[in-house]
Amino acid sequence: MKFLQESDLPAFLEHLSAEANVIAPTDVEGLVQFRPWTAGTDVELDTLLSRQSAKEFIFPQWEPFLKYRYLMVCDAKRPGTAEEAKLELRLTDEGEGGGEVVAVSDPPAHELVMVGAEDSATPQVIFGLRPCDARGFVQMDRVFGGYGGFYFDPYYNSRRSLATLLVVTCHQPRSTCFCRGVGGGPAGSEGADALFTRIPDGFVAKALTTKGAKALEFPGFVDASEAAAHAAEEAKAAAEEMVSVPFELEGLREALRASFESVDWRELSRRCISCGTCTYVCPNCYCFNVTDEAVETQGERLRCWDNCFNPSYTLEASGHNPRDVKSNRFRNRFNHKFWYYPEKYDSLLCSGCGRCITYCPTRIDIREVLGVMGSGVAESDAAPSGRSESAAVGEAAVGEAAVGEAALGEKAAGDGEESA
Amino acid sequence: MTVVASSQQTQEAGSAALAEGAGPARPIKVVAILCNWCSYAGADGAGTARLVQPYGFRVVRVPCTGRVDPLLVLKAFEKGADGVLISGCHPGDCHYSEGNYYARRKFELLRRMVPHLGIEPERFRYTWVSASEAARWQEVVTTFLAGVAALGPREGRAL
Amino acid sequence: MTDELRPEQGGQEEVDCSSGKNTLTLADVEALASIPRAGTRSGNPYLPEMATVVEIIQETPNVKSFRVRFSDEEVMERFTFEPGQVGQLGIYGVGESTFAINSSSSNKDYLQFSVMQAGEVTTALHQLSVGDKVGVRAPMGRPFPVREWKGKNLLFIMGGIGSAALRATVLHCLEHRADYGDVTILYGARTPVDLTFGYDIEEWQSRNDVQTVVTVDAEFPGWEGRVGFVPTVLEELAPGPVDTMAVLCGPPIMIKFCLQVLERLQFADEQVYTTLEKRMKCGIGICGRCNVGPKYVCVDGPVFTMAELRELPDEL
Amino acid sequence: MSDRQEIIRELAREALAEGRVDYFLGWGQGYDASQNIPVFVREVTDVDRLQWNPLCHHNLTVFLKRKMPDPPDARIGVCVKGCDSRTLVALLQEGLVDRDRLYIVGVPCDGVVDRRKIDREFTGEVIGIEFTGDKVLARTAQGDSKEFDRTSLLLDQCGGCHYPNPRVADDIAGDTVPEPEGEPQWPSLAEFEALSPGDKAATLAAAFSTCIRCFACIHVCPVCYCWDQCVNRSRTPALVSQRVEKGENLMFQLVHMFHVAGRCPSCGACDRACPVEIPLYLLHEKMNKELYDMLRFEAGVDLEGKPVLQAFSLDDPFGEG
Repeated sequence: MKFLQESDLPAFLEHLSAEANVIAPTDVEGLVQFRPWTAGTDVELDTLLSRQSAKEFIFPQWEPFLKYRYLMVCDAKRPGTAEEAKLELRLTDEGEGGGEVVAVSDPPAHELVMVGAEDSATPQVIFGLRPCDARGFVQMDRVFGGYGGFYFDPYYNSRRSLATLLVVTCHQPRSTCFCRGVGGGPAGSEGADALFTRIPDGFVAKALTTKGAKALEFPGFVDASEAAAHAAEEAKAAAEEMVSVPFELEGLREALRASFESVDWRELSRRCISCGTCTYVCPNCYCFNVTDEAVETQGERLRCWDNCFNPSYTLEASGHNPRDVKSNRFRNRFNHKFWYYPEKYDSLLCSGCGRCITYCPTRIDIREVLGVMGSGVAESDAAPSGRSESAAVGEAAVGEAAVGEAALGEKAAGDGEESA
Repeated sequence: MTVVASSQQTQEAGSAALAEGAGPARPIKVVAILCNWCSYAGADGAGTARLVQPYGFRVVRVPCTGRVDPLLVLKAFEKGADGVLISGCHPGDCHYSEGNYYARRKFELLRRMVPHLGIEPERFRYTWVSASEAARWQEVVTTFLAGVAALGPREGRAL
Repeated sequence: MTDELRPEQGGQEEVDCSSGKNTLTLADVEALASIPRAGTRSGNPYLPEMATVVEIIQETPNVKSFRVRFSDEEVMERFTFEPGQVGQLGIYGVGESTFAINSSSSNKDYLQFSVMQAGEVTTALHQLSVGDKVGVRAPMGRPFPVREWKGKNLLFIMGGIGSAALRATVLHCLEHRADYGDVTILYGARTPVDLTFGYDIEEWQSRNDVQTVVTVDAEFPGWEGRVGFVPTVLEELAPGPVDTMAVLCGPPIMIKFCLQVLERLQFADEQVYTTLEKRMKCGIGICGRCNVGPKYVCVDGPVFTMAELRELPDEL
Repeated sequence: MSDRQEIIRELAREALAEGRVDYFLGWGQGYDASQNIPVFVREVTDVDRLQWNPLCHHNLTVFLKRKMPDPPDARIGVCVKGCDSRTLVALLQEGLVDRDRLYIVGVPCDGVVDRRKIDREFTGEVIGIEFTGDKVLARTAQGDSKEFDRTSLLLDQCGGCHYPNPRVADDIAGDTVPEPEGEPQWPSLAEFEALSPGDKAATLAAAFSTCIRCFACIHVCPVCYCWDQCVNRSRTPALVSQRVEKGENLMFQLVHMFHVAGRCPSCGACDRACPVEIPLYLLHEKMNKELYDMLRFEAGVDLEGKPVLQAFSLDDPFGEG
C-alpha cells in the first residue's frame, strides 16, 4: 500500500508522461471527458463518471486498416518491388502515407499498391478510470484477444498491451450505478494495473500488476500509514453500501432465451429513438463497421464504431434486413450483453456504469429492461397476457409468431416498421 | 476498374495558377459550378473569344443549378476549397423552366449560412451568366478570384 | 453462474486460435505470419491478400464468376480450403463482400467466386476486367462436413444463385465419388437464362453416376427440360431419407417449402444442411452484425444443420 | 400547471375509454423525480402516469414519423407543446402523417426548464426537482438542495419562442397563454454572430470535435426520417466520411440542418438529445433566422403552407439580375 499526497498528483502524472501519453478525465466547459493530459490541466475526479469511458484510447472511434493507391496508367514508371514503390509514391517512414508497403502488384495491369496501416500504438497511461471502465476493457479483451479460439485483433491489442490502467475507486456512486449487480463493485480491481482510493488528503494506491508497480515507482509515493489504509478501506466499504443490485443475474441468460419472442421487447423499446448513444458511451460495446474511403486514386479501408441500433447495421444488399424493426435492434443490445456474449466468452458484456441510462435521450433504463425480461414472468406472443400494455400489439404480433414456425421463412410484412 | 488518366494535369495546372496576391503558403483552390446550358456555354464563349481570364479555378459542369445541393458546396469547402462560385441561367431562362428558381432560394440561404461557419462571405457567390454573356463571365470570374485571392488560402477552418 | 461470470484477472488464456497460437504479446503476432492462411498477412486477419482476376465468366445476365489468383505465388501454393467455406472478396476503394469459394478445393490454379449484382461492392465487382486487382481474405467459416458424409447418399437442392454456395461441395463429392452413395442434384432457376454454371450442368448430366435434375419455374421458349418449382420437383423425386444428407441453398421461399417437403419425406433435422447469408464486415466474428442469436454466421457458420437452426432464435 | 396535467389525463382517459386511440403518448416521470420521459399509455388505468411540468421537454411527434408508429397504422393520441406542434404541422404539410389517425392534445406552454442548467449548479447527482409557482427546488442524492427562479432555468430557445400555443390540436389542455408580440427574436445567437470569422471557425471546431456520431440528433428529430437511407451513412454519395473528425462532424450536422431547412422550427430536440452537449442551436436557429429574414418564413406554422425550399416565387427578392 502506497500513499500519494493530493498535491503531488500533477507531479506524478508529469513523471508518467515522460514515458507514455497520459490520459485523464478533464472538464472542458462542463463536459468531463478523458483527454490527453498535459501539465497544468486539472484532473477532474469529483465527477464520478466521464461522459464516455476511455475506450476510445484503446479502441478508437475510427482507425485505418490499410491504405492503397492506384498508380496512373499513363505513368511510365511502374514499381516492380516494394522499395521502388516506396520511392515512386514518395513514401517515407515518417511522412504522409508512411509505413510499410506490403504488396506490389505485378505490371502491366492497373497498378495498385497496398500499404499496411502504420502501427501507431504508443505507451499510454490512463489515470482516473473507474472500476467499471477498467472492467470494460477486460470484457473487450476477450473479443479482440481471440478468447475461445477466435481471431486475434492486432490493432486493439497493440494498444492494449501498451496501456497502463490506473483506476480510482468511486466515492459517491450515482443512483444509476449497478456495478454490484453485474459482479463488479465501486472498488473493483478487475483490469486495473493499480487501484487508487481517494482519502481526504490524497490517494492510497495499490499496485496489482507489474505495469502498475512500475507506475507507482514515482518517488512521491510513500508507504501508506495504517490510518490512511484504514480510511481507504472505509471509503471503499461506504461506496459499496451505496450501490444497489437492481436485478438478478442468476438465470438471466435463460430468461432472455425464453423471452426472445416476448411482446415486452416492443413495449420496452417504445420510447427508444434507435440512436447509438448508449453504445457509444458504453465502456463495453465494441461493434464496428468497415468501410472504404477513396478519393480519386487513393484511399483507405477504415473501421469505425457502429452500433446495433443503426437501421442499416444489418441491412443486406438485397434490401432484406433481419433486424429492420426497432424492437429487434433494441433486443439485440441486451441479448448481446447478457446472453450472446456470455455464451461465447464466459463473462458478460456490462460493467454497470449506468451511462446508458443517464445519457439516453429518453432515459431507457437497462435495469428496468433486465428486471422485466429477466424476471421469468415475461410473456411470449404465444400466450398473450393481461399485462397492461400488451393488448394493442396483438395484431402485429401474430405476424411475428407465424415467422417463428419456419426458421428460414421470409419475414412477415407489417412488422411495426414499414419497409422503405 | 478504369483508372482515369487522372486529374494530375489539372492539379498541376491548378498549382501553376498561383493566384496573384495570395500568401506564400499554397495556391488557392476555387471550384466553379456551372450549369450546362448557360454559364458553361458562356465560359466557353469567353474562351473562344479569347477573353483574358484567370485560370486558377476548376469547373464542375452540372445539368442545372437546381440540381446543386448546398451540401455539395459545403463539401467542397470541407475538402479544402478556398472559394466556390455557382453560376446558372438567369431566372426565367432555365432550360428546365424553373430549376434555378428553386436554386435561388437554396443558394440565398447558403450564402447567409456560409459566414456563420467562419467562412468569409467573399468565398461564396452565386450568380447568373447566359450563354451569350462571355464578357460578363469574364468579369464574374475575375472579380471572384481576385476576392478569394485577396483573402488567400483558408486556415484554421472548422469546415 | 456467478463463477462463470467473473473472469480471471486479465482474462487472457493461451488457446489454439483458428489463426494460430494466440496470446497478448506482439512478438507472437509476428510469429503468426508463418501460418499459411491467406488474408491473415502478418497475423493480421483484416489485411487482404492481393489477387488478380484471371478470368471472368458471365453466368447469367446478372451473375458473373470471377477466377482470381493470389499475386504471391507462395500464397497461392499454400492456399487450402474446405468446401462450403467463404471468402471476403474486395475492391480497394469500394469495400468487401462475402462470397462462397465455389471452385473445387483441389483446384490450385484459381479461386472462383460467383457474384450477383445487387449492392455497391457487387456492382463494382461486375465492372472488373481481367488483370484487375482485388483483395481476398479467405478461407473463413465452417465448411460442410464432407468427410463425415462418407458412405451417405447426397441430395443437393439448389435454387438460382444458391448454386454458388454448393458448387465447391458438389465438385468435391464428385471428385471423391467412390466415397459416397447415390448423388442427386436438383437445380432450379426462374428461367433457363438464370441457370448458372451451364458447363457443370452439362458435365453432371453426362455422367451416369449422378442424377441431375434441372428445372425452371415456368415454360420458356426453347426450353425442353423440366418445368416446375424446386419444391414440387423435389416432392416428385421423393428421395428416401435413409442414409441421405440433404444440402440446400437458394432463396428463402424455396428453402421454406423444400424444408416442408423434406419433413414430409421423413428427413430428420440432422440430415438437412444449409448455408446462410448475412451482411458481414469483419468476417472473423468480432464486428457483431451477422449474429443469429448467439451464433455468428461468419465463424459459427455459414453452414448449419436444420437441427442447429431450430435452436437459434428467429432472426434471419 | 397541475390543471393542465389533470386535463391531459382526463382527455387521455376519454380517448382510451372510447377506443378512439390505440395508445396515448404523453410525458411522465423517469427513473427518478428529476427525470422526464415519453410515456405510452394503453390502458385507462395507467393515465395517471401522465405528467405535465416544466421538465416535459420531449418532442413527442418524433414517435409519429416514418417507421416509428408500431403498428404502422396505429391510432395515436399525442400531446404537443407549441414548438412540438410545429414539427407536427411540418410532417402534415408533407403528408407524412395521417391526420385521421391522430388525436392531438395541444398543451399551451410556459417554457421548459433546461435540466442541464440545474445539473451544472451541483457537483452531486440531482435526483429530485419540484415546482412550486415560479420556484424550482432541486435536490441531490447527497442532500444538497437549491431553489431557483423558473425563468432563470428555461431553455435558451424558449426565450425566443413565438408560438407557445399549439398550431394544430383537437383539444387544448387548459387556457392558451399570451403570445409574444412583434418580430421573432433569436437572442441566443447574438454572442456567436458577433465573433470574427476566425473565432467562429475556432468555436465551431472546438464544439464539433466532441461529436461521437451517435445519430441521436438525427433520430430524435421529428422531421428527419430517412433512417437507413440517411446520406450521412451513405458511401454513394460520400458526403460525410466515417472519419470522426471536427470538419466531418460539422459536415454531418450540416447535412441534417440543410435537410430539415424549411421544416425545422427549432424545437431543440437535437440539442437536448446530444450526449456531448454540442450547441446545435447555433445552426438550426441561424437557419430559421435567415429564412425569416429572407422570406418572412417560419416553419410549421400553417397547415396549408409548404416547406420553403420545396417551393419558389418568381419574385423572390434576392439574387443577382
